[in-house]
Amino acid sequence: MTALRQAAEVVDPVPGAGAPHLPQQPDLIQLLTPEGERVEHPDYSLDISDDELRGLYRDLALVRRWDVEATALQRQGELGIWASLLGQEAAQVGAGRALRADDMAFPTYREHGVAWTRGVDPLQVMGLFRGVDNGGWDPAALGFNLYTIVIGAQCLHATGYAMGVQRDGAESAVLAFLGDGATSQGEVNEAMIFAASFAAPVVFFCQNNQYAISVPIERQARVPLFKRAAGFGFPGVRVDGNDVLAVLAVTRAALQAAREGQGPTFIEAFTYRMGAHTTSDDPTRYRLASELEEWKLRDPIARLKAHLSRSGIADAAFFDSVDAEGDELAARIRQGTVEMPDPEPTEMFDHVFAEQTPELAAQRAEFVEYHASFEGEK
Amino acid sequence: MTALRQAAEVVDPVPGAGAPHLPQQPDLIQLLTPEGERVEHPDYSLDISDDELRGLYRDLALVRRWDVEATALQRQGELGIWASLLGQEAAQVGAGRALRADDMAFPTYREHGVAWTRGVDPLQVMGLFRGVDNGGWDPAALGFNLYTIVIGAQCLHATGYAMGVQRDGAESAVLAFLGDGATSQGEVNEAMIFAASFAAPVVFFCQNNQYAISVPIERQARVPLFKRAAGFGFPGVRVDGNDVLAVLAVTRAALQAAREGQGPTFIEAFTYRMGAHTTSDDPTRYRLASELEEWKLRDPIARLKAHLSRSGIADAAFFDSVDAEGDELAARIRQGTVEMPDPEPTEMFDHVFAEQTPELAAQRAEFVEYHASFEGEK
Amino acid sequence: MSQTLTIGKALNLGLRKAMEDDPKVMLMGEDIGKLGGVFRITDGLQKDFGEDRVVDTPLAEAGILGTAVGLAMRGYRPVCEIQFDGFVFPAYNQIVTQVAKIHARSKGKLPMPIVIRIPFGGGIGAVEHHSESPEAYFAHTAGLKVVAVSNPVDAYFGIQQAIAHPDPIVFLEPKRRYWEKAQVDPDATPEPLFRSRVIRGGDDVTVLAYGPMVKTALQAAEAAAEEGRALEVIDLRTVSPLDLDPVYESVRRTGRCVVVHEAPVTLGLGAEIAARITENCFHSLEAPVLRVGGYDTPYPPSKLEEEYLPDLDRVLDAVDRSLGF
Amino acid sequence: MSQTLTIGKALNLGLRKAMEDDPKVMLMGEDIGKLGGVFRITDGLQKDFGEDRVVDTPLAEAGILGTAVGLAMRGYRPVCEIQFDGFVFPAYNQIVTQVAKIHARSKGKLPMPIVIRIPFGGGIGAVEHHSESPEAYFAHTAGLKVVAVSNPVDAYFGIQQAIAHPDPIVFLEPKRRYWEKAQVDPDATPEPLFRSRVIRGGDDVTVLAYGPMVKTALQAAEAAAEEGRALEVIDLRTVSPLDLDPVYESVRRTGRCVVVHEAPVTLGLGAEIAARITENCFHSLEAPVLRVGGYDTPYPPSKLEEEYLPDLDRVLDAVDRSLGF
Ligand SMILES: Cc1ncc(C[n+]2csc(CCOP(=O)(O)OP(=O)(O)O)c2C)c(N)n1
Ligand SMILES: Cc1ncc(C[n+]2csc(CCOP(=O)(O)OP(=O)(O)O)c2C)c(N)n1
Ligand SMILES: [Mg+2]
Ligand SMILES: [Mg+2]
Repeated sequence: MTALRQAAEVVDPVPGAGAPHLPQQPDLIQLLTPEGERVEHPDYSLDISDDELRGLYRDLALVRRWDVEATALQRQGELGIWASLLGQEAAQVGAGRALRADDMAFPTYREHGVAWTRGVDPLQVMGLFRGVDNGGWDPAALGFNLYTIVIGAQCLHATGYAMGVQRDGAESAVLAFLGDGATSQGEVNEAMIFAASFAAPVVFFCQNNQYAISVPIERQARVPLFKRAAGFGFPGVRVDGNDVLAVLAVTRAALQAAREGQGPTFIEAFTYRMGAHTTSDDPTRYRLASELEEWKLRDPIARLKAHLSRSGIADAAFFDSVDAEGDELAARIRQGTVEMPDPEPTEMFDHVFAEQTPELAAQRAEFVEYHASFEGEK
Repeated sequence: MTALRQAAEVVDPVPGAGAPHLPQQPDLIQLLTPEGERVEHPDYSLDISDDELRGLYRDLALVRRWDVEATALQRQGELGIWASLLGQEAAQVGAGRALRADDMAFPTYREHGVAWTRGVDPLQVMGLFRGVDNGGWDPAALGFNLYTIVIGAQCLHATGYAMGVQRDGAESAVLAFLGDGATSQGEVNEAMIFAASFAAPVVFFCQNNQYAISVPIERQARVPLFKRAAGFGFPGVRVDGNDVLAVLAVTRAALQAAREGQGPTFIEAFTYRMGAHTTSDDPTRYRLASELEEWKLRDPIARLKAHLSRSGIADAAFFDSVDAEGDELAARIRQGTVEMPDPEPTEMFDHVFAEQTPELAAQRAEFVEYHASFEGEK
Repeated sequence: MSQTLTIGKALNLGLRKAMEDDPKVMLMGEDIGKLGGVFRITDGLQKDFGEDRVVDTPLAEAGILGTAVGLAMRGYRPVCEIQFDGFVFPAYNQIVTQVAKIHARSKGKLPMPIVIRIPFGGGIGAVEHHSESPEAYFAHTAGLKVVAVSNPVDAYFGIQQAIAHPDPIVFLEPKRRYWEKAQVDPDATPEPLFRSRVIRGGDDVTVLAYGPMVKTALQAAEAAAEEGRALEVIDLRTVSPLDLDPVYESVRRTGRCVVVHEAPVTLGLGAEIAARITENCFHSLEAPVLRVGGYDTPYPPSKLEEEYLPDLDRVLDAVDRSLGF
Repeated sequence: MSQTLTIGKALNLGLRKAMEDDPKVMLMGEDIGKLGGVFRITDGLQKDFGEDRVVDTPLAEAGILGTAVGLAMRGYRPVCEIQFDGFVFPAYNQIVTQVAKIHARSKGKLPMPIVIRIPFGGGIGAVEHHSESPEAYFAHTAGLKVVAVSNPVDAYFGIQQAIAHPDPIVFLEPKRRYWEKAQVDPDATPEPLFRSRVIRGGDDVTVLAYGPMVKTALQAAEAAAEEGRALEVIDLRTVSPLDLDPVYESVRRTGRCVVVHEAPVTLGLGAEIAARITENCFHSLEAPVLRVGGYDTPYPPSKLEEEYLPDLDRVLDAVDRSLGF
C-alpha cells in the first residue's frame, strides 16, 4: 500500500498540535506571551487603555463563569445540551470586541463569548440549548445573527450580507465565525470564492480548536489553515487564539481593511477546546489528558490576569469584584433558566411564514381543537 | 460604494486573458512555443520519439476532425447538442496520452480528446449527444469514466476511486478533469481536501479555457487557479494548455508522483475555448471577436505541425495521410450517427437497479401493455 | 396595452417591472448578465440595471442561495436563477436547512423574500439533468412555497407577485413552453398567486395539472370532447400551498379525477393531491383519483423522453380507466 | 446463540459481521473511528479493522458520498454514516444526481452498492436539525432504495442485507429507539429486506408505521384493545420500494387504514401509501386512508416536540375518525 503508507508522512499542519509549542511558530501573531508578558509585533500594534484591558478581562471571566454555569445546568437536566467554549474565550472576546456596532457577526453554535460582546442576553442563548426556541434575540438590532448549526452554512450568509453592505455603500464589515472542521465543507470554500470574487467586506474568523468533535485538524488540512486563503486570492493570518490582545488587533485590522474595500481576510485563531465538544461528548475516547494539561499552561484568562497584575493595571480588589459579578451573573442565569417558561405549542405554526397559508392555518386550528378535546380529561 | 468600486481593482487572475501574452507568464510551463519552436524547461523534460510525436499530431488532427463533424451533424439535427473542444485538443490529448492503461480518468462532458486516447469509440460519445444513451462505453475496461454533466461531481468520484487504488496497493493513478468554472463548486474543493487529507493518488487536471459558458475566469478566481492547490497543501502548476508536449510532460510527472505515493497535484492547463460553449450557445453576446483572433495564433495543432515540419519529423505526405484518415473517420462518424438506432423504450426500466423491484417491474409491464394497446391503431 | 408575449418574454418583462418597482430587487445566477441566461429570460437586464443588481455569480449553486440568504438579511430581495432543474441540488442544503427555516428559526425577525427561479421539466431533447421535475422535494419542505406557471399572463404577473411576496418561493418555469404565446395586458388585475383556476369546464372527469402539463391536459380535454366527454381542467398554479377548494368542488360534481405531472409518480404531487381529495370527497368519488406522471426511473435519454412524459394519450387512458371504475 | 441486544448494539454487531464477511466493506463518516460515532454504532470497529476500513473523513457530507461513489466504482462497498438526519443535505447532490443515477447512466456497468446510514427522527430533546425525517426525499428519487428498521432483529440482519445488496440503500435508524432491546438470534433465517410484516393482527383498522413509529403504533393497538378495538399493525420495513400486498390484504379485510410517520404529512410517505391503497382497494374502503404525521412546519424546538410528534393519542384519534366515517 505504497500511497496509503506514505500518506502518513505528510507535514504536520499544526506544528505542535499534539504537544504544542506555540512560541516556536514563526507565523503565529502574539502580543501577550503565555506568561502574560506584553510583546510587540511588527505588523500589529494595539493602542488600548487600561480601562479597556480591564474590560477585556471582565468579559473573559464572565463568559467563562456563564459557561461553567451552563455546563452545570445541563448536568442537572435543565438544558438539553451545552456546547462549552472553555479555552476559546480570548478568541471570541477578542473577535467580538473588534466589531463596531454597525458591523454584523455570523456565529456558529459555540460563540457565546461573541454573543456576550454583542449584548445578547445569556438567557436567550440558554433558551436555545434548553429547547425553548432557536435563540430569541434580534439579529439586526444586535449585529449578531442567530446561531447556525449546519456546519459552515453561515459563511455564505455572511458573504451575502457583506455583498449587501457593499451595495448599500456602507462602511461596515462582516465577521463570519467557523471552526477548523468547517473548513472542509464545500459551502465554506464557496463562501471564500464568492468573497474573493466580489471583494466582499467579510472576515472569516476560524477558531482552530484542533478538533471537530473527535477528528483532529490533521484530517481536515495537511498545511496550516490560514494558508487556504492565499489559494483563493486573499490574505490569511494565524493569530494566537489564546491571546485576547493579538486577536483583537488582528481582527480589528482585518475588519478595517474590509470596510475600506480591500476585501476579505481569513484569520486562523489557533486555540484549543479545553472541554468536551458538547456535554454529550466524551473526549477521553479520542485524546490524551496530557494534551489538555499542556494547554492549561496557555489558559487565555490566566494569561491576561498575569499581565494585568504584573503591570499593576488591576489589583486584587478588581479581580474580586469581577468574581462577585460572575457569581451574580451565574445566579441570574441559573434562575432565569430554571424558571424559563415553555413556549406556547401553537407557536410552531405561527412563524413558518410571514404570510400564513390557509393550509397551515387549518392545521393549527385542528391542533387547537384536538388539544381542547383533552381539556376535560386532564 | 467604496468596497464595490474597489473590487474592480484586484489583480488580474489571468495575465493577458483579454489580450493574451502567454510567453510573458513566468509560471507557465512550455516546451513548444506558439511558433512551434522546441524549448527546454528546468523542471520538465520530455523524452519522446519521432513516432510518438507524429502520433500526437495524428491524435490532435483526428480529434479536431471529429469535433468539426459533430458540430456539423448537430446543425443538421442529428445531435441534440454538441460541446465542442475546439482549441483544447492539446490539453486533452496531452493529458490523455500521459495516462497508463491501468490509470483511470474522470471526464466532464467535453473530454472527447481524452476519450479518443482511451479508445472510446467516437460513436459512443455521439450517442450521448444524440440522446440514445448516456455514453455506452465500459468505464472499467477503458479506464475512462462516463461523462459527468453536473459540474464538478466527478472530482469526488476520482478522489474516492484513488482512495480505492491506495487500498488495493495498486501503483495506478487517477486523473480528474474539470473546467475553470468548476473550481467554484464546493464539491470540487471538497475533493481537493479529501485528496490532500488522504494523500490520494489523484491529479486534478483543470482546463482553464477562460470561460464558464459566458462567465469569464475573473469571476471564479482573482488569482491564477493553480495557486488554489497550495492552500490545500499540495502542488499546483500552470502549463500551456495549447502545448501538447508540455501538457504531456507535466501530467506524466504528476501522475507518476501520485503513483509513488506523493499525493495529489493540481494542473491548470491554460487554454482557450475557441468555439461556442455548446452548439446552443452564442458567444458573440459576451466576448470580442478579437480575442479569438489572438488565440488562433496559438492554435495547438498548427503549433505542433510547425514543429514537425520545421524539424523534418513529418513531411507533406504524412500530413496528407492524416487528413485522409480524418475524412474517413468523419465519414464513419457521420454514417454511424445518422444510422444509430433508437433505444428500446423498455430500456429505461431495465437499468435503474441491479436488482429490479416488483414496483418497477409492474410499471414496465403496464408500459408494455399500454403500448401494445396501440399496436392495432397504428 | 395588451401585447402578444411568449412565456419567456413575459418573465423578462415581469422581472424588469419588479426591478423598476423596487430597487432592492436583485437577480443572481450563472450567465444571467451579458448572455441573458441560457434561456434569455434576463436578457438586457444587466445592461439596464447594472452589474450590482444583475449579478453573474461564480459557478456554485449553494453559493448563490447562501449569499442570497445573507442579502435577504440585509434587506435585499434576491431572485436566483438556477440554470436547469437538475442543478438545484448543490443548493439543496441552503434551501432546505436555511432558506426554508430561517423565518421560523428567528420567529419572524428574519424574513426570507427569496425567489428561486427554476426552468423545469422535460421535452426539449436535452442531455441528462436538464429535464427534471423536482417540485415534490420542495413541496414536502415546510417553510417553502412553490408555484408553477403555465402561460404568459401568469408568468408576467406571477414573477412580480412572487418577488413582492415576503416568503421564499420556488418559482417553476415550464421550460419547454417558454415559446408559447398569449395576449398579456399589463394593466389587468392579476389573479392572486396562490390560487388554482378552472380553465375549462366539464362534468365527466376533473383533470388537474400545473406548469407544462396544463397544455397537455387541455389537449386531452379537446380530444375527449370530440368523443363526447367533458373534462374539467384545473390549472393548479400553486403547488405549495395547494389550493384545492375548487378541486373539491369539481370532484364532488364529477366524482372522478386524474392528476397529471411529469415528475415520477411515486411521492409526486399526485400522491398528496389524491390523498387529500380522498379525505375530503370520499363519499363523492366514483373512482380512485388516478395519477399520470413520469415513471419511477431516472429521466431517460432524450430519444425516449416522449415515452416517458405524460401525453394526451396517457391522460385519456387514465380518463378511460377512471370512467371504467 | 440468542442474546439480548439494543438496536444500537445490533447495528454494531451487524456491521462487524458484514466487515468480517467481505473485505471490500468500508465504513466512512464523521467521528466513526476512535469515538465510535456519536451514537457509538461503530464502536470498536476502527480498532479491529483499521483506519483504512473505518475511515474518519473530513467534515463534508458531499465529500463522503462523492468519494464513496468512486470507491464503489473501484469495487468497494462503502457504508456511509451521516451523523444526523439534518446533515444529509450537503450530500444531496451526490445522492440524487450520482448515487441514484449511475447504475442507470451506465446501463448497469457501474453498480453502486452504497449504504447510507442515517439516524433519523425526533424525540431526543435535541437542538435544530437533529430530529428530521427525510425519507420522502429519498423515496421520491428513482434509483434509491430506502429501508427503516424498528427493532434489534431487523437492525442486525437488515444492515448486513443492505450492505450485501447491489443497489444504493438509504438505511434509516430510529435514533430515539437505539436503546430498545430484544432477543436476537444471529443464526436465525432473516426476513428479506424489502418486505413489510404484519406484527399484530386485528380486524377493525389497519395501522401502518415504520422506524420509530412502529412502537407507537403498537402502543396504540394495546390501548385500543382495552377498549375492545382490534388494530392490525404492519411494520412497513421498506419505504422504497413499498411492499403493500400485505397492506392491501389487510385493508380489504378492515376497510380502514391509518398511516403514521414523523415526517410532515404533506408529501410524506402517507400520501403515497394512501393513494396506492385507494387505487388498489377502492371498493373495500369504508373510510379514506387517514394520515398521522408531523405538521407542515419545521421541526420545533425540543420543548414542543411532544406536541409535534405523533403519539399514541393521535393515532387513536385517527382510528376513531376512521371508524366514525
Ligand atoms: C453539515 C453538518 N455536518 C455535521 C454536523 C455535526 N457536527 C456538529 S459540530 C461538528 C464538529 C465541528 O467542528 P469544528 O468546525 O471544528 O467546530 P468546533 O465544534 O470545534 O467549534 C459536527 C461534525 C453538523 N452540525 N453539520
Ligand atoms: C452543478 C451545475 N451547474 C450548472 C451547470 C450548467 N453548466 C454546464 S457547463 C457550465 C459551465 C462550465 O464551465 P467550466 O467548468 O469552465 O467548463 P467548460 O464548459 O468551460 O469546459 C455550466 C454552468 C451544470 N452542468 N452543473
Ligand atoms: Mg474545531
Ligand atoms: Mg471553462
